[in-house]
Amino acid sequence: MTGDLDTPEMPRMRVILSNSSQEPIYEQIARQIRAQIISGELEEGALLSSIRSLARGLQVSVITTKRAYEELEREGLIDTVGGKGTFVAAQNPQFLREKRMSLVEEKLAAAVAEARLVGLSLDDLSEMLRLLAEEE
Amino acid sequence: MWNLIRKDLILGHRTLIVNGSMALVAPFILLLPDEPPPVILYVLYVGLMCTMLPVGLIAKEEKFSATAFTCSLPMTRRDIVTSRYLGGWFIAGGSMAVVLALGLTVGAVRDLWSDGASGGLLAGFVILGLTIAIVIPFTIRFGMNGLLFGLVGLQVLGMVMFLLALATGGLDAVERAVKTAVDAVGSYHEGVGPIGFAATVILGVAVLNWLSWKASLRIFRTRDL
Amino acid sequence: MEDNVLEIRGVRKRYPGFAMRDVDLVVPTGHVTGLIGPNGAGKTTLVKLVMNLITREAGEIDVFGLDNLLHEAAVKARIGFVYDEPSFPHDVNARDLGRAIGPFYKGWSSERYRRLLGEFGVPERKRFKALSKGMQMKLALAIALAHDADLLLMDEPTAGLDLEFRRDLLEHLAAILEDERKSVLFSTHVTSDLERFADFITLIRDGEIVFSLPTSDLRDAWGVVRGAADVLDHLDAPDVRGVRTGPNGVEALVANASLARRRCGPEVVIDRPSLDDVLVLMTRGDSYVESH
Amino acid sequence: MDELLVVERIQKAWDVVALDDVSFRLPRGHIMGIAGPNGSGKTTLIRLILGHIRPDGGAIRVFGEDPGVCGRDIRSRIGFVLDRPISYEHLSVARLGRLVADFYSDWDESEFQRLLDEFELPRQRRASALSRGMRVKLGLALALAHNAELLVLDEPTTGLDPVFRRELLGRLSAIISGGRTSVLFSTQILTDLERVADFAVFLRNGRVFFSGPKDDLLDRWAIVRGGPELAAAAGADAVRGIRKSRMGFDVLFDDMDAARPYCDGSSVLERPTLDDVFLLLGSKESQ
Repeated sequence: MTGDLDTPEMPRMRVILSNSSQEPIYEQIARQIRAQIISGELEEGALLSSIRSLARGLQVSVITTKRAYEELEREGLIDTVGGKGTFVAAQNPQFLREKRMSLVEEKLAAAVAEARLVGLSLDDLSEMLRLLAEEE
Repeated sequence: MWNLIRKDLILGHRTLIVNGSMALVAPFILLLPDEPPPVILYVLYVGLMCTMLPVGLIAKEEKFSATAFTCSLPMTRRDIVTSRYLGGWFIAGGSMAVVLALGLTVGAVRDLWSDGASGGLLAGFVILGLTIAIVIPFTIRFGMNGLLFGLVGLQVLGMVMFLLALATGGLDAVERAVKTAVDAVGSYHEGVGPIGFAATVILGVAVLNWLSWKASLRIFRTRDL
Repeated sequence: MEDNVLEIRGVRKRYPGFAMRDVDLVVPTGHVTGLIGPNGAGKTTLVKLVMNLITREAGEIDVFGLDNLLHEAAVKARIGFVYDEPSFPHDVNARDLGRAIGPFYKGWSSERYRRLLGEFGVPERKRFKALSKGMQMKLALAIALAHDADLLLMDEPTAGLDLEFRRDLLEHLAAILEDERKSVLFSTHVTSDLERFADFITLIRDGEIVFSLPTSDLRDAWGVVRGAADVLDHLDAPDVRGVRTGPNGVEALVANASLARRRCGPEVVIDRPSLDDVLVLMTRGDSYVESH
Repeated sequence: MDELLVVERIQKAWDVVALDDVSFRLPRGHIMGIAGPNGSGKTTLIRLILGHIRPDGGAIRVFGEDPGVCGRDIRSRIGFVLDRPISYEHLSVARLGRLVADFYSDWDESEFQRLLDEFELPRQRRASALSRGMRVKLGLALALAHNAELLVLDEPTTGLDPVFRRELLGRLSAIISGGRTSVLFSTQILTDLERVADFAVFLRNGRVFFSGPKDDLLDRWAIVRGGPELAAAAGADAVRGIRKSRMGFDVLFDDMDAARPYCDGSSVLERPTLDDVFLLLGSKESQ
C-alpha cells in the first residue's frame, strides 16, 4: 500500500534516519545526500525525489525535507529547476574538495568556540578529537 | 436538496418499510365495526399514519445524534430544513396516495368514497399539512423524546381542559363555541361553494407550512450540534 | 491557490465553564498541522466552528479563502471531516452510507471508497451498531478520505486504534500530501504519532492558542532541562516555557536548548522534548507528579 | 518474591484462536503492561484473569488459586477498571462507594474518602456524568479502597489527554511503590508503557512475542535501519522481526552485539523505541 517512492528514472537515493541521535533530522538527510553526491553515487544531473515524496518515504514532515534541500542548495550541491524538479548540480572534484575542507573548518571552529565556553583547554580538545577520530 | 431526501430514503429505508407496512394495514381496522366510518375519518387516519413516515426519519436521525453528520455534508442549514418539509410532503403524500389507491382495490373501502370523494381528499391534504407544519419544528427543536413528550402532553392538556370545562359547567359553552365554528365553516362553504372553500383551505395550509418552515429555520440555525 | 487553507480571526465562543476569546489561528496549505491540548481546551470546539456545526458569538473563519458562513456548502464540499464520536444511524451499513453520501461530493469515488473499506478492514454489510468503536472510526475515515477532499479535518481520529492502523493512516495522509494543494488539521492525544509527521503543532489550552510552531523547532530548538531545583537559577527566565517540580528534582521546558546548555554547563541533562513533555510542562498547576 | 499472577501455556479459542500458548508471571509490587494490536487477545486475557471466562487449556493462578474455581474471594482481592461503563453508574460517586463497600469485607471507608479527595472526584455527581478520565480514577479509588492486591486495567489511558495520562501513570507507580500491590494494564499507547511498566508482554494474534522486563527491550535490544542488503539478516537467530521500509529494511535484534555486524557505515544502529518493537516484533517481511 505504500506506493514506491522512486519513479523509474530516479536514482536509488539512500537516506536512513535515526530517531535517537541528537542530530536534527534535516541534517541527517542533508548529510547523507551530500555524502552520496560527493562520493559520486548520485551523479551530476541526476533527478532527486521531490521534497514531498521524500517526506512521504521517510515519514517525516515536509518542512524537514525542504530544509535539508535548502541547505544542500545553499552549498551549491543541488539546484531546483522550477516545475521540473531538483537535480544534482554540476560539480567539479576540485570545487567539491574545497567545499568539504571549508565545511570541516567551519565545524572545527564551532567546536573550539564551544570548548572555550565550557573551559576546555587545547590539550583536552585535541585529546577528544583523537578519541573521536579513532572511534569512527 | 434532493440528495438530502435521497439520503434519508436510503439510510432510513428499514424504518420506512416498518412504518409503511403499518400505514398500509392499519386503516382496515376502521372497517371492523359493522357501520362504515365517513370517508373523512378514513382519510384522516391514513394521513396521520403516513405523516409518521417522514417524522420517523427525522426522529431517528435525532435519536442517533446523526444530525451532526448531516450538517457536515456540503449543505446549508436552510437546505436541511427545507428538505425536511419537501421530504415530508413527498414521502407522506406519496405513501398516502399509495395506501389510498391500494385501499380502492378492496370493495368495502371503495364504497366509503361514494359519499364525497372531494371532501375526503381535501381532509387528507389538510391533515397532511397540519401534521407536518406542527410536528417538524417540534422534532427539530426537541428531538425524538421531545416529540413523544409533546404528543403525550397534548393529550393530557386536552383531558385537563375537558375536565376543567366539565367542572366549571362550561362544557356547553365549549360545545356552543365548537358548534358556532362548525356553522361558520358550513355557511362559508355554502357562500363560496366547494371550489372556493377548497381553495381557501389549501391556501391556509400552505401559509401554515410556510410559517412553520420559517420557525424551523430560526430554531435550527441557532442550534449547536 | 491560497497559502493558508484556514484562517480563524477573533473567534469568540462561550459554554458554561469554558470560554474562547478572540482566537486567531492560521493553518498553512499543503501541510499537516497537529492540534494538541488537554481535554476541554477547545480542540473540538474549533473543529466544530470550522464545520459550522456550532454558532459563534463573534469572529470570521475563512476556509480555502471563502467565508465559511457565506459559502458554507462550497467550503464543506472540499472538507473531509472525522469527528471523535462518529454518529451514523445504528442500522445502516457501509454500503448504504456510500450510496447515500456519494452524490454530495463532486470528487467522490465509490471505487476508492470500497478500496479504503477493504484496506481498513471495514465489513461492507455489517450494521453500524454491530461494529467495534475502532471499526466505526475506520468507517468514518473511509468516508472522509473517499471524496478527494482538499482539507482533512480530523478530531481525535485514532482514539483507541492500534499503532499499526495509526501508521497506515499516516501513510494515507502522506500520500495525499504529495499534492501540495491538500492540507490536514489533525487533533490527537496520541502525540507520538505527530512527532515526526506533523509540519506544524498548534497548542491550545483553556480556549486560547498558546503557540503554532513548526514541529522541527519544538524538536530541535526546544529542550527539557532535568536536574535539581537550583538549575532554574541558571536559566534565562523568558526562555522558560513551563516548569514541573517533582520529589526528585525539576523539569523545565526551554525554548532555546543551546542557550540553556551554555548557561547550565555540560553536566545538566537537557533532552529533546516529546510533544507530551511540551503539553504537560505547559499546563499550569503541577498536580500529582509521579514518584517514579 | 511471590508471584501474584502466573499464566501458564494458556489456550483459548472461540470460532478463531484468541490465545495460543500464552505464559508470563507478574511478581508482587510491579507493573506489567500488555501491548498488542486490536483483536490480539488482550481483553480475552484480562477476562480470563478475572475468572469471567475459563481457558480451554493451560492454567492461571491468581494469588495461587484458579480464578475460574474460587473466583469470588479472588475477585475480592482484585480491583479492575474495565473499558465498559461502571455498573450502577446512575448512582452518585459517594453512594456508589457505599454500595460497593458492602461487597468487600476489608473495605476501608476512610481510605476511600481520602482517595476521593486526592483524585479530586466530585462526590455528588452521578458516575455516568463523569469524564472518561474521572471514571478511570473512580475505578482506581474503588479498587484501592478495598485494598486490592492486584489491579487489572483494560486500556485505562485510551482517549485521555497527555496531561491526565501522565498523572494517572504517576498514580499507578505510586500504587506499587508500597511493594504490596501489582498492576496489570493493557494499552495502545506505547509511550505510556515505556514510562511506567516494569514488565512488558507483546501479543500478536493471540501469541506472545515478548514477555519480560521492559528495560531489556530498551537497553539490550537493538534496531538496524538500512538498505536492501539487510534482507540477508532475516535468518539470524538474534533477529526478532524484520520489516520493509521505504529505503530497505528495519531489523529488530534482541541483542546489540548481535546486531553490530549487520550495521555498515551507511546504515543506522540504535536502541528501539517500544513503537519500533510493536511494529517489528514477529513480522517477517524479508521474504
